[in-house]
Amino acid sequence: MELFRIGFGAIFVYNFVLAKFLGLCPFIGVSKKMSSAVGMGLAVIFVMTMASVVTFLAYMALLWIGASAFLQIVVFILVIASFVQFVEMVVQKVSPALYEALGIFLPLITTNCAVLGVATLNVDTFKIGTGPEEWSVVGGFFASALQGLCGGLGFMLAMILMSAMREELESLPVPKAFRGVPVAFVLTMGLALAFLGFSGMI
Amino acid sequence: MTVTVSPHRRDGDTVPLIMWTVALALFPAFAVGLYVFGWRAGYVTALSVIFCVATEAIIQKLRGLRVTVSDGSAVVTGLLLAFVLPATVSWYVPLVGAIVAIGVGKQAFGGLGANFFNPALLGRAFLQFAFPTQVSMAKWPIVAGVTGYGRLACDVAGSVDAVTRATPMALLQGKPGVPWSSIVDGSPFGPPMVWLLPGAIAWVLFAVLVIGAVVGVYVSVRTEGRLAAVVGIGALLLFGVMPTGDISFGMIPGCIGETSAWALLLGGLALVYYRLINWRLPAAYLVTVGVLAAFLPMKTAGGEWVALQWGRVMTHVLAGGLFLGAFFMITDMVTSPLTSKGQVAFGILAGVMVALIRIYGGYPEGVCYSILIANAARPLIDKYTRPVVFGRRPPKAAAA
Amino acid sequence: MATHVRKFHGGVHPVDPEKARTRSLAIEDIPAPERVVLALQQHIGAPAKAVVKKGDAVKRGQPVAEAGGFVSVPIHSPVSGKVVEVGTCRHVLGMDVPAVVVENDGEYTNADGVGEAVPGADELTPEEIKNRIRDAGLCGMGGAGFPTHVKLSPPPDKPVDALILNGAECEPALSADHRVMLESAEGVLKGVAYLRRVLERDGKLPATYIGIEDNKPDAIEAMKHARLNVDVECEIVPLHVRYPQGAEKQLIYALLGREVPPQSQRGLPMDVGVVVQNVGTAFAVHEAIDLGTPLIGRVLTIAGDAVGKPANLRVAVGTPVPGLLESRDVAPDAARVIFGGPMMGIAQYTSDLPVTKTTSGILVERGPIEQRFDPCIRCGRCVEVCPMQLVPTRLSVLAEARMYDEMAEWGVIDCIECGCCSYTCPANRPIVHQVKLGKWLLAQAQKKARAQQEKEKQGKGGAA
Amino acid sequence: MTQALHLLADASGDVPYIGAVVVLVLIGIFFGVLLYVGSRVFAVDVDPRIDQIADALSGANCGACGYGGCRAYAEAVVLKGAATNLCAPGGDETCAAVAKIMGVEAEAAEPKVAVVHCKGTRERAASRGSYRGVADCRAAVVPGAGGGEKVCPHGCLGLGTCVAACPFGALVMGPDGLPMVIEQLCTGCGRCVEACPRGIISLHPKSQQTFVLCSSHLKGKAQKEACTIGCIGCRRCVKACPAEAITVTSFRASIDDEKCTNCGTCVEVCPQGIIWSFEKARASYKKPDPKAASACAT
Repeated sequence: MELFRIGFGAIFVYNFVLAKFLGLCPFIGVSKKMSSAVGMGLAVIFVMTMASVVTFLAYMALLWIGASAFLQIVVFILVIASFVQFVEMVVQKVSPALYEALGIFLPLITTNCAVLGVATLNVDTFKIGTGPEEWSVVGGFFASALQGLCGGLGFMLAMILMSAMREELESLPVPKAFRGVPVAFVLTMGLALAFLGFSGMI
Repeated sequence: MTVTVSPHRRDGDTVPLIMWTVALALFPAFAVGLYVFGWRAGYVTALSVIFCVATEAIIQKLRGLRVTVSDGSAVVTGLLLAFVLPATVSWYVPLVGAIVAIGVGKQAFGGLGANFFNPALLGRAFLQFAFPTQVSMAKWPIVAGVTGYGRLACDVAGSVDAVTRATPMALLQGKPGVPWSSIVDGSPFGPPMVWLLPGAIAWVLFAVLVIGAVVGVYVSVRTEGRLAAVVGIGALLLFGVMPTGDISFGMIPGCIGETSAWALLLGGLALVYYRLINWRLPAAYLVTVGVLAAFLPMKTAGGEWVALQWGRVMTHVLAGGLFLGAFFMITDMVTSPLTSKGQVAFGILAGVMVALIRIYGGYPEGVCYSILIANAARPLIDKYTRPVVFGRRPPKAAAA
Repeated sequence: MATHVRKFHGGVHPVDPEKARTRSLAIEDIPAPERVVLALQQHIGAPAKAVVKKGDAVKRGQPVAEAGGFVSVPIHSPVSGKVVEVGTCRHVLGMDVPAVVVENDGEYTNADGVGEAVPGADELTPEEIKNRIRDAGLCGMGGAGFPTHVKLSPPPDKPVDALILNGAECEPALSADHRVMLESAEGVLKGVAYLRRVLERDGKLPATYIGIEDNKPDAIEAMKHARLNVDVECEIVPLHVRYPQGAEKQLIYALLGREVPPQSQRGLPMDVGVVVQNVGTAFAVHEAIDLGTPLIGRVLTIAGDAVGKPANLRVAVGTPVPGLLESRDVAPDAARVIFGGPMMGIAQYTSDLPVTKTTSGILVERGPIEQRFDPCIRCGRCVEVCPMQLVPTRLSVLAEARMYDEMAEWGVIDCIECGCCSYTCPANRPIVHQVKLGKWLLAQAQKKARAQQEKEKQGKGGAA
Repeated sequence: MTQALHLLADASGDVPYIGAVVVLVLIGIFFGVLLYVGSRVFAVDVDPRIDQIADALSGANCGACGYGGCRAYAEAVVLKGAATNLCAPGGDETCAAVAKIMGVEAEAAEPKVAVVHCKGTRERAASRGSYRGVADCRAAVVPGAGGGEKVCPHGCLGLGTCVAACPFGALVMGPDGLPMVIEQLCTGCGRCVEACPRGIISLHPKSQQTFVLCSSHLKGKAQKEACTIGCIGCRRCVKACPAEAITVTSFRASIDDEKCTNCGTCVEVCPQGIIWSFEKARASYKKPDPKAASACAT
């Protein structure tokens, strides 16, 4: 049940894009076409899950050696950045088409605040080693991975909804001043307002 | 000679005709609103309509476009926006709502036909965020001279002297049922109209209604018309199925246009007849909410799980804004899917959201958000329910 | 046997006060005018090639042009007289096509064999009947004008087991087919008998259906009555009144439940084993074989709200239309001349065109349609009525945004241009026109691509 | 190792940053190695010149080069050996830059401008009726749309498809119903040429000043009925031209830009007044505004 709450919450209630407004850059940038939105979504799911795992391990290591909280963000950034670099190289080699489609946004996942967001959120929520609502280390590990995975899924859900709308938007007589990114933000506003409906659930 | 390209005939229906018909179909609900909430309901509605029309006209003027407020679409948006506001709001609430609804929700996308979200609901959701105390569901003036609480006592300046009472939906939140005595005097649910008559006559009349509905549908299918079916089914629903009582007729606290399910159904039937809405969409929406309200278990304050209570189902379906949403909001042509299949999926999705939000969510009322979420998924639904071109279908097994 | 009549998807019921006026008007024979203008492109396919020169004498029924290929038919002179010009005339689609102008000497001297029954008509082989039909210049008389003999030549891998006679006449206002069925029912059935013989395969005649919309009970009755006198095994099926019941694909589906693949897959009725012919064509087959008369005249309806005296006329092919309209009491404020029916007909800048083999009607109307249109409100009515189950609103919105390439993705090629979408559109959107534009642009792009390819191929060949 | 780390962390005591430094250095080294190995294992070769050329191009993505956008053209130049002077909006500078990247001499390309070869205004060209359809020239000529209001089957339809097609705003619809080219803005990309269903727009070198402003192939009498200013193919200009630059094919004169010396003889002899010299027209016309369109210099 607890795991269901984490998953449902990360996808809908605390949706990284629509409730926390993290990761808006790739969200606006790559949601013009459904195909690239799905690609980006998959990439984010992968990176967020893996980043959750990797940062969890890094955090455990920090805890273990006793140099804890104040190193947290520095280490997380370092780990995530290196990891994304690595993913980018793999993608470029394995799927040049996906690499082309993602363009600048794959390296930008590095600075996607949603990824760092999920890492810090994991630490904050599961409070391993501190706080009253203590999770076991193993439980925390899986919960972190799940939160990363579902955070990515929520991101992808928002991307898919957005890209379906924006594909139609192409053919609509949007005023010149609103064309492109501005109207995408208006759409994001609508989506975020709609997702307010989920608040209070779980 | 003049050259036009085929077809050289049109059926004569126009966009203004459609919009004004919708506006007219909202009238029964508006009349109930006026009766229950007094003339301030009219004041808020008028403000909302004027602000919406003015916003549209100003934006079109600024953009150097043809001003098309006479097509009635801004009027409908204004009416709907007012209908989801309580009668007590200050004058600037409909103003802000109109600017968001028309300016952001509609004109930013390119005007009529281009918006993704129902403008009135987008405005409503924004107001919920901006003026929670004014539009929140927790406290409404009750006004029901009709039910013995005395007439509405709030003036134009917006000061509310009336006794305030919670709406049914607010009372229902987190509870398995509503303590009706705190809201209405009499019985909240009465039997359908025909059953108010003495036994034998009621049976006969009910039988007549059922037969009428069946005959109406049959005639409509045969003649490819709609009138017979709408009249038949409509009479059955209005007189033989819809409960009487304060809930159904709207003598309860709530927003201006949402209280009377009976009046809304009447307007909705008119829309079905004029083929402005597809009956499947409201049906899918209402049925989904009803079914989920019956079967979704909920945790009471006492910690026990309950499900399946008839009164709860009735309250969910009739007491909130569901009927307004089902017949006038979710069916908005621009923001609903194109095909029947898509509309059913759309209705079910929105229905599920209503139930989830009301039963498990943080808001007492879920109609607004449920429709906005369904609106957001609409392009996706359209994409996957696109009809298959005639002749391109996979070959069927040879008919016997 | 067709056990019941299916409803095809979509369709509309256009308002049609005109048909009530024209259906009861008996066909009038109109003598050929002093000059006939014989366009050499009256059918789909390669234009016919003129075989006469200026000054040549021609007889009635003599070919003035020969077929320009397999998918082509000859053109015959409906009068005897002298060729006064080999020039051009305006085609109904808007371009100029070559034409032969013949001056009528008023004698109507028949060419050899014209006016006499083909000897031994009962013994003719299918191949001989087909040649006869081709030499008589027959093409579909319903609208498009596809050469009849081509339709009757299915390739061996596409066996045809059904022949459908199209008497639906679903276009509003027109009654030409209706009158032909009423007045010449036996001739139509005799033509059907020949068509059946052409399609005989392994000793089996095709199952034959005559589909007639059930708002023409008198025509159904007349055909049933004629069947008592003519020995043709066929079923006369009343069809739902619903436009476009007469569209080939929809008609086949209504009668047989078979779905012809759409245009994008180059689907033809013969792909599902069906040949569809118009009743007028069947009558012309009868005339060509039993009377020896090639296709030199046809029945058409003159109607429209600006026509004081509507009529069904039998006129010579090549008759200039202005002459026909003279005696029809046309209102001076007429604003439009439409060749064909109100739903799919083609409006012209002038009425100065000759009647062709495919002219089923001429409408003269008053006020033009409002040109201004509103944005699409996504009401979905066009999706509901589209008999091809396309999404016309999408096509229209894409066209308005000048995103013509995307229109191909949404099946613009499959559109049959029946006009139901525009008819029902509350925003008055010119969907059919936008579709026509989309198709045309696509065709242009393909042509260009093909030329490019050929150029590259040549370039490579030259290098090698 | 871990023991050592623990000791370090403990030993640093009051100065915990030493441990932090060490930890970060170690993580850094680990990922540094990982990335180095990764870059070797997953190396992908991309010709750097593609990026250089794409940067050098105008970035208008106008397609004038015949490729699907600037990047596609850059790839074509590097990978398929496409010509280096195809970027019309970029002009000489860009072409030179591209050529330099590719290491070849810049091929000179004289800038071109679009010229509308029709002067059939509403007053001059006879009309057959009125058109009520989609406002696009191509829509007016699709089969079934009647083929344009004008009697002349080659005249400008005046519905502005070329104006909409121009990515540079160099075409405007004039008050006479004919499009005008604003020479200063025209880059010679040829989009309008492609868009015009009547084929009456063509590109000419900027220096060319003399044009036959009619595209009609109608014969003498028919032409005179259709338009008061149409070319009737009388061949007077052919005879008069000292440079033998004019030819008449199917009743329409055309000027060979390469041979033409812009001497203006043909302009004087044309009985229909359909050969125009832009230079002379410009000289006799006092421009109130330097941006005035050249084609409207009447």
